[in-house]
Amino acid sequence: MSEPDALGWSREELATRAALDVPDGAYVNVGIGIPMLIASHIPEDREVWFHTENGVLGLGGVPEADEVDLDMQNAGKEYAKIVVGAAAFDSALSFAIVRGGHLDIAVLGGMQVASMGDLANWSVPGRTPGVGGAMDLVTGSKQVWVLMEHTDRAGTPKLMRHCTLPITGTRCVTRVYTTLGVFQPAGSHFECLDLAPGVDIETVRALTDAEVTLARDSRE
Amino acid sequence: MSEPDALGWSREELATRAALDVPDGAYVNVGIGIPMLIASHIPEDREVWFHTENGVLGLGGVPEADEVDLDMQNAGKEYAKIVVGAAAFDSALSFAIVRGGHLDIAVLGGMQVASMGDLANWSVPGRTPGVGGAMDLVTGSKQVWVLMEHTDRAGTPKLMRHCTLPITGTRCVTRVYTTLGVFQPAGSHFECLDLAPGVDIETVRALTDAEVTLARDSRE
Amino acid sequence: MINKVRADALEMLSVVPDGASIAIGGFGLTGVPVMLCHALCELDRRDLHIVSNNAGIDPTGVGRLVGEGRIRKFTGSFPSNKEFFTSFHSGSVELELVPQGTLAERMRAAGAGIPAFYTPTSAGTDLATGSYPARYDGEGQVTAWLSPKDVRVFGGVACVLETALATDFAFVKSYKADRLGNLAFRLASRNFNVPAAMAGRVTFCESQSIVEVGEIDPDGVHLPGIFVQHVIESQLGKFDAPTRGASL
Amino acid sequence: MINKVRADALEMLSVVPDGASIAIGGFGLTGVPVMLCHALCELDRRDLHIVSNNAGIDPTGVGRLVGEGRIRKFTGSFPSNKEFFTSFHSGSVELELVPQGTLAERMRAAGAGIPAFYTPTSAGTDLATGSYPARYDGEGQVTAWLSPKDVRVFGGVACVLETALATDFAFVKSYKADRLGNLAFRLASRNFNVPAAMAGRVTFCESQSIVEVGEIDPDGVHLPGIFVQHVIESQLGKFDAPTRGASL
Repeated sequence: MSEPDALGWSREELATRAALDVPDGAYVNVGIGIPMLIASHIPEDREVWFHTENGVLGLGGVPEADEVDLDMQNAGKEYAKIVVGAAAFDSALSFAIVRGGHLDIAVLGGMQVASMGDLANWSVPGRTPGVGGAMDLVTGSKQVWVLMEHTDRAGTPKLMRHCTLPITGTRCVTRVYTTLGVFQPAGSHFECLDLAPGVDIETVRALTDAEVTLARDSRE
Repeated sequence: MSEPDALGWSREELATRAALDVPDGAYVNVGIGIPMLIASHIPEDREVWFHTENGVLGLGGVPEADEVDLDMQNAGKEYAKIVVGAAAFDSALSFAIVRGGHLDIAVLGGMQVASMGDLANWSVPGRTPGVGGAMDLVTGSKQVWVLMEHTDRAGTPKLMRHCTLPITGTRCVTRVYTTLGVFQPAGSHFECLDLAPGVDIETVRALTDAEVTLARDSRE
Repeated sequence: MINKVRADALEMLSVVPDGASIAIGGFGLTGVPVMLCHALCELDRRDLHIVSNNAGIDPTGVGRLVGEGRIRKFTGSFPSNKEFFTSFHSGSVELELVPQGTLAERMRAAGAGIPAFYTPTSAGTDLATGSYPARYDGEGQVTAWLSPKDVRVFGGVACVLETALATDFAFVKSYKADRLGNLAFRLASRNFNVPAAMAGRVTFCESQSIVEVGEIDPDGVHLPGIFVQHVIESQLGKFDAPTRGASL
Repeated sequence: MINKVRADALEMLSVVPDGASIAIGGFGLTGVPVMLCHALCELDRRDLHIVSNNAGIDPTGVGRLVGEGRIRKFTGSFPSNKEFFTSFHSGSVELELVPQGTLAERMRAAGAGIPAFYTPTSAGTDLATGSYPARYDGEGQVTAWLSPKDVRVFGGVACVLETALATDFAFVKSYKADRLGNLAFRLASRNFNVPAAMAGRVTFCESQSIVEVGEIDPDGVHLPGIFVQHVIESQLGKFDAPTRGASL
């Protein structure tokens, strides 16, 4: 299932695992990157509504070439479809939805998550500046999920005691889905709720800056 | 023209006089009472748009019995018509229009106006409580006109050195149309811009608490 | 599947307890969720904190809640209703009088995640300086005043700090609604229904009609369903008091 | 009679001086008033303060203003544009980086008479503590930082004070417009066009079509004409640079 040379879940598998935890009837905002993959993996018996920060509730999938509507893009500036029953609105109302606490889940990418729930995902010194809606999403949503590789390409941990990169928000992350497992920020440590197939807790600990405990009902 | 036993303009004449000063293309909010009479006296060659605080730009006149639309009332809670090109919106946007400085003129009734431009028109101790949109209108509109009798029924002046009733706003009134003439709050005094037919400045002064000066180009 | 459409108003509103705060849409006679107000009377709920522009201009809707003495506190801009006046001056109701634009903005703020904002409206007036009565005793004496508001100057203009006005529930009235809670309104009946729905933690919508999903054009949705938790079709006269107007 | 429809974009925009601040609608490629941006380039305006969510994602629209070096200051949330990055780091452009929701709300606030509001968004981050660069010198050194924001706690949550973002002008793009300036939009192209039109003291709208008064239903007007001063029909390709993309 996982790519031959990679430990744990592939990006697609990771999105599929997270999608399993999205309840029926949820209102969800999915960020650019791995999070957007969630939308195509929601179990078929669930009705989930996707919010796109640029002003639509009821974001659909990718259009065929002959279906492209020039007035419809997603937050990643790609042409997108809407679903039947969608609603359009301006950016002020779009962020009233985000900041007013109406979204059940915001799914974001991450550079670092600290065990207190702090998130860093917007700024790397020397890179193109841009914050977008990330700081709004983390302060407003009922749940904030981060989907990311467990380490960066150099193998440096991303689940931290404390974030070393500029933070997006404090104590905001409620769950982290990495290529190695599912984790919950628990203050002094992360609690591991699930492990990817073939991954053991010691491997996770070796690749994690913060302490990790194993929840009773986790798979291992 | 004026009612036989009344000095100066009738309410209808007063509204007609004020309507003369509403420029073509103006966006105007008219309050309950004498101000509402203005709408039917705008010179025919002018296009004036009326805003009603309950959420319509493009308020029209009074409907015939068979024209009543149960979803359309004016701020006085009377059934009303709309004009072609009208726009409907919610109360938050309606007051964004009011408070954001977009209305050219707010026309209000008044209990007292002070020469500094303070207005009292919302509260009389012991009367039914209610402020409505008055405090919003006086802080937001480019011009605030007050249309009222020159004195109360007992003959007590309403153009004051200082308001003795609770104020609606400070330094907000730009012009006052009374049954006796047209006045501009000028700080230490009112400047009289026009007098109703048959009214002289001494009569005005006798019925005014504040000092009144005569503008050079006034009619007398 | 999401289905917010309910069949029984009494069952739907049974979750609203005595003492609840409720934002109610409507202005004058337009856009008032009359059936929901009457159903709440049927359920005999009391000690309510009602947030509404008017206190009813006839004995229906909010006016019935007032007339039947079900309100402990009223927040609004223009409660020009004789029963309300009597209740206020006799000390049975507390009043938070708010300028209309501030009321709408405070309700929107609650739904938009804005805990507070500044506005010049009411600065320097009795409504800002703590000089307006909030409650009377039975003898006509003021026992509580509105709280004085924080003042800060922006661009030379004195402004008061106003806080978000969140409520436990909201009652709104729409022209069209679908099972997702998407709402559309007509003309002046939109009014406070949008800010009220934003202010309520749980929003109930009484709709003139329930339509299929997709019947409201995406660009014609005035309030997206995420702000609405329950929808019910309006039934004119349902739950009206048997001797309508008798209490006036 | 009110007629806000203009025929000549260059004549219409001639009132916009060098140094002006302009709020521009659009997000990605949707709802961007491309013709107005290009006309401003034709008029050779410079030293502009542009307020826009993006700095253009290709060399058209806001991207052309960036590419031709016409911007002295940019306020926005996601200026992910290589030319912009180069201009910022080389010290030729000042950047005010703002979270997207705060940006929309600050623009709306300007048009709504709200001088300032509190929000938890960005509290405790570099954007709130004065720890993010606003300007570099030519050597890659930071010469100015964002201003630290006032903090106040509401309900146990630290919030920052954000001020209204008013601009001299606004450029917006609509789907339909009439001579009164009433606007209607389609789907995701509404985005920042509504808050931008509210923020601008004078708002210019480029519309895909100009329709007769009354063709937009009163309940289908997304922005009433009172927020719009000038309307012009969009002409695809008008004022495009002759060698489009050459500057990339």
